[in-house]
Amino acid sequence: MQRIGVFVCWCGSNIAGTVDVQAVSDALRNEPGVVFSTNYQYMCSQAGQDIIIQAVKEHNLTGIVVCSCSPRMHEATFRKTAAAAGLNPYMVEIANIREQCSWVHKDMASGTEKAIILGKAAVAKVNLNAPLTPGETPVTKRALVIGGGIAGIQTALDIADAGFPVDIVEKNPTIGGKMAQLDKTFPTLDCAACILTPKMVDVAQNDNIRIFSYSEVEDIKGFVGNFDVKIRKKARFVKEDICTGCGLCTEKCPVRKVPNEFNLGMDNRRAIYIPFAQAVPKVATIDPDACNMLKSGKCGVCSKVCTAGAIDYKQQDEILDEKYGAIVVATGFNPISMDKFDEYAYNQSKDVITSLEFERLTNAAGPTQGKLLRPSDLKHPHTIVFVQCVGSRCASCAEKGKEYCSKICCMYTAKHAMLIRDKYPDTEVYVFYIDVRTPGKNFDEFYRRAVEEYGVKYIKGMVGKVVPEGDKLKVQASDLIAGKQLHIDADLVVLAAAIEPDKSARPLATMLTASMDTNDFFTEAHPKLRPVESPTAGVFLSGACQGPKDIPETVSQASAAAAKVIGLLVKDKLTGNPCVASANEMMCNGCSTCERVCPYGAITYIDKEFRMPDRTVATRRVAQVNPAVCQGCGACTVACMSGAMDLRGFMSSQIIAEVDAICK
Amino acid sequence: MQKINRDVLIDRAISLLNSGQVSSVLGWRQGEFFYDVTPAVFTDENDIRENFVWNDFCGANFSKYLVSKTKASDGKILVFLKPCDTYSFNQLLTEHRFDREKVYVIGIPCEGMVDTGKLKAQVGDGLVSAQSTEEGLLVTTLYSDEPVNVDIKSVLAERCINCKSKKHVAYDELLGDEGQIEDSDRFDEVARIEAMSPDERFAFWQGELSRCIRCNACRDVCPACTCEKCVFDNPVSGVENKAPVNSFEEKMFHIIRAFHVAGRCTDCGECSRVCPQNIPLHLLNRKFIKDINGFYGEYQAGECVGSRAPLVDYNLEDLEASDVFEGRDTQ
Amino acid sequence: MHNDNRKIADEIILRSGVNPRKCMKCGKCTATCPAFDRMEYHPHQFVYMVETGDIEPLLESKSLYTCLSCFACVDRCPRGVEPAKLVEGVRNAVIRQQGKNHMTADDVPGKLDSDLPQQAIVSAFRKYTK
Amino acid sequence: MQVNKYRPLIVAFCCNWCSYAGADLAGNNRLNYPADVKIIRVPCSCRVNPSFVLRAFQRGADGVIICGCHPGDCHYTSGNYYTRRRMALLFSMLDYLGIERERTRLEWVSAAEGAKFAATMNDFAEQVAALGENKRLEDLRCKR
Repeated sequence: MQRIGVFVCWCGSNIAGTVDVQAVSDALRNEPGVVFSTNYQYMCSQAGQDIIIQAVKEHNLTGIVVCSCSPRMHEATFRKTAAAAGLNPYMVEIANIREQCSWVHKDMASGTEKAIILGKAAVAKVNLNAPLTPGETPVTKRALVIGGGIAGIQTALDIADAGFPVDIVEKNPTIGGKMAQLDKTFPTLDCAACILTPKMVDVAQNDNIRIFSYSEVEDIKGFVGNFDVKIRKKARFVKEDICTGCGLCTEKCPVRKVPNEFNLGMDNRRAIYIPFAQAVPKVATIDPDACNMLKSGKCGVCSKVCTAGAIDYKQQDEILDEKYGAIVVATGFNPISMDKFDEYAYNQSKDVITSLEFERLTNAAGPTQGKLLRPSDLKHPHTIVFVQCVGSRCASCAEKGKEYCSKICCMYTAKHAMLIRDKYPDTEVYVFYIDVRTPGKNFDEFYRRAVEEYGVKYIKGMVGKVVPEGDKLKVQASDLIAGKQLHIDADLVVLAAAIEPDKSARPLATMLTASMDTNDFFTEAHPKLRPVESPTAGVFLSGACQGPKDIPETVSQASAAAAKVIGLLVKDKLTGNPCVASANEMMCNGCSTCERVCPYGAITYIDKEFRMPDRTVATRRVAQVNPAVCQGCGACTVACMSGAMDLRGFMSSQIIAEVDAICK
Repeated sequence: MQKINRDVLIDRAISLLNSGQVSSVLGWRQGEFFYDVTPAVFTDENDIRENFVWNDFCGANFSKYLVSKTKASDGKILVFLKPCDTYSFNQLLTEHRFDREKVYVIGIPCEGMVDTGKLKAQVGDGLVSAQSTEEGLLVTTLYSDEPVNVDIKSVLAERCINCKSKKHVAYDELLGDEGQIEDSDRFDEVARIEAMSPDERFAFWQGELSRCIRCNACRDVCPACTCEKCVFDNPVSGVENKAPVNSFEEKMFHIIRAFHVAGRCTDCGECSRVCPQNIPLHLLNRKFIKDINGFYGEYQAGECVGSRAPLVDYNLEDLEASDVFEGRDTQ
Repeated sequence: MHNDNRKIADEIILRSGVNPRKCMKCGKCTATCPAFDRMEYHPHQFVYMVETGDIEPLLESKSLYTCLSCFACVDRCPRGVEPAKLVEGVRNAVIRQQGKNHMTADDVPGKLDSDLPQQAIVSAFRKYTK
Repeated sequence: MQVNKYRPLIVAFCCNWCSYAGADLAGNNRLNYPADVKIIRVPCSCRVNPSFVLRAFQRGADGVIICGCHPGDCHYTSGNYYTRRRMALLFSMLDYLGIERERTRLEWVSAAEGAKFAATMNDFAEQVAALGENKRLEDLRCKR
């Protein structure tokens, strides 16, 4: 049996004005378990708290009920008071007789009656309270960043600058991501390489950062502060620490016709390659699908020319086991496939290209050395048609496009159009749009410049079809404002393809037990207030894996994620909220129902041996709640049919006791 | 009349048993009366030959027994499942309630089972035997000299008249012909009750549920009720009650039970079959199924293993609780 | 009169099963329309006019019959609006509006001709009883 | 005038993050609602087990209202979506059994909606009062 003390606060006249506090403390004195009851002018004052502390000592109280203002106001205060008196802080319950009683009821009689009932409910609850101790878990002071694009780079640099070690896992041979493929960046038109490559070098030179390039995350176990991650370092058949990146091998390799993925297949690379000149790490990689030596054992040229002796045809994939305290997802995006958009003839003509291909075409390091030449015949195009929203805002056919707006296309198309008109003023540039969406600092000004200063022809309407005819592309489109159907003979058509999350995101989310939306974008813990955290504790989101983003937004989010990671890693220990779910193993069915409603992935199952009442040993599948991950919402407690799952601090029996006290 | 012959079942059971592929067989055995066919475990060839029953009274759904039998057995268990039983089988697998590897399922076709209550209502008490023939059910009773020929359709169980599926959704082997998912009118009765006035509904349910004697047969037979410890037996659950005090307690029991199996109930109808008071309990479960189908899209529990039940799922655009009654009568 | 138009528009929407509100005015239907030059009102205008209830001009327009029902607009529409179905809906509305060539089951025997293919009767019946 | 008006007993389950804070705000702004409403704090509306609702009715409550964050605003991201399904089905079932549908309600009240909280409680209390005593669900043993 508990020994409960009841402390009724007057809150000056805030409570005492509408509630007869003496009557309340008198009535509650007769409740089961109550051994002491009093009232005082300001319970939260030092003098009030002293009354509580003294009563605890004098009456050997095991539980405290404070009838006062909202627990949202002073629950923490009274918990500290209890702790100061040597009680477990979770043996305190508050009856809210100010905000939810004296302030909303005018009549003394009904106010007092309700205050007594609320007090009784709190007493009934405390009778069933148990001391709770927050769990503590140590924090591994190292972060993992998955993805080495601008988002991952920025997050890693910020975390490393705060003094914590960071590992970047990048599936490609180099970091840099999509931004490395871009030519200029809006709205300032500085070149992507000029601002990105110094950051890549910073990453390479930072003592706190390790880069696992050409590597993938294979498995993730554990929880916030304590993740165990398996990383597969794929064999690149070149010893990373010996290769100097001189590039001689890539010139001598006899396999010349491997489509160059960095230039989106618009030119070729060798079987041994360095994706681009500023790659980090600047190390050659052998493509095992193309290399003659690896396929048939006949060649070995690269090994012969490599003076450093870095080539190792026998290299195997390597599995690394690493521990991390926090994980940042920065898996980025890709343009969607244009295969299903037959109307734009993407697969029929080399001169219908995506915007990302256009970036490579205008990039000085691209397949045309930056000259605007159309892919089919390397002639200068004179009429160029841009089509916006290709696959974006596409509600009718999920298999074709995406329902959301890809966000970045309006701005990069304006950029492309402007750059063409700047370099080649004799070129006619048409942009077909549904809406032009340019919120963002200096964004609309940028778009207007394309129209007003550079004479880009923006036409409200869509392209209906593109038909290759001779060396022209017959473009049929509508001009909705003029009410005309246009027929344009274009030399080049550029499609603003919708963007989608990288394919690696979905399996990664499964490993992380992080939630995703139907489009495979990672879900944030709160769409407004916790936008860079995943609902799974210790997992943070950076860049386009969470939703379409341009570079400035990506970098902001990357730094925000880093700040959150740093906030986690500076702690030596994580103190949990003790009001978490726990399963009574003897009653657990192991049915996985609770696991399905848990938004945090806090519930796992183990097969455990039990001694049964008939002295046999049975192996049963039972739920385990990780208290470091559980946030205490209680969804699982209702999903659980057998009632095995309960929530500490808000146990079913406690809530029922409150219900009974109120309905008595 | 069942299209598949008892001998086919027995031969298969014995050959699997003798070859050592299974160590026991879950089948039907005659109870006190010929019409009380009860589930039984067979491990012996002769026992099967003599006592294995397969006729129009084999209503029992064996899926639930697998939970305890697979734990108690080292070898594989052969189980005969009618189409509607396979749904319960899958639902239990979804909930990890037994080890699939320890079960060998033979799917058998079912032409519907007899409701003994209906039969007695037609021919009277004192049933002695019933012979299934092409023409119908030839029934003899203590009180009649001549056997009575009963049209089998007129004595089929309600769940069989409104059969939802003659297709097996799980099996290792099939005997006989595979059927189709049926177009059933199983929600008509629910709709009829919904169309009553609130007072009529209350009177209807009070009339039904006040007969409840809290024998727990519905719970004990239900393949969705396999909890290690039922909340109604658990003093800390807050809903424990062993015997009813007033009409609301029966309702509380039945509402909570229906809620616990909502989204998991395959509508096998065992609850109503075993109720000694003939309370149409399936109408509670079907109400939830009908609502779930109407509110959140068609969902058949047990149709496939691993599906996400409607109550552990959500849609951002789900209807609001206040809109549940939209388009229905006002009071 | 306005109310009448709205009623007709709602009927067209109901019968065609098309939700013109889904249209985001991109004009891809019009861009893709092979009969553009012969149409007074173009597919996107059809959708807009039905949406706003501006039905009268549509009922009188020749555009109704220049639509080839090639369904290119249906195929290309990114929002799944299906303009061609609306055009058919308006055609139907014209027929209903005239109210004269409505067919009932009783009319069928009189129109029966032994040389007439069964299918033609059935499809005529389908069309003119809508 | 209101002397003979039936005073119902109403149990309100409020989620800690939105609705309980909304109730506090109603208090801060001194917005009146009947003292018949008694609030029980739960971490999230999804903590409310349908059996709690039935228990309240069994013990003599005349009305039960559950308040949670607006869809999309749940502190735990998805809790109120589960609540919405559970309560929709429960309310529909109670109605099916002939129990007055006006005795139950699920309402979304944000921490900023003090006024909505008070208005909701006034409205609900009036609605339940109009029904009178909860006869259909009362438990003889616990009769007040």
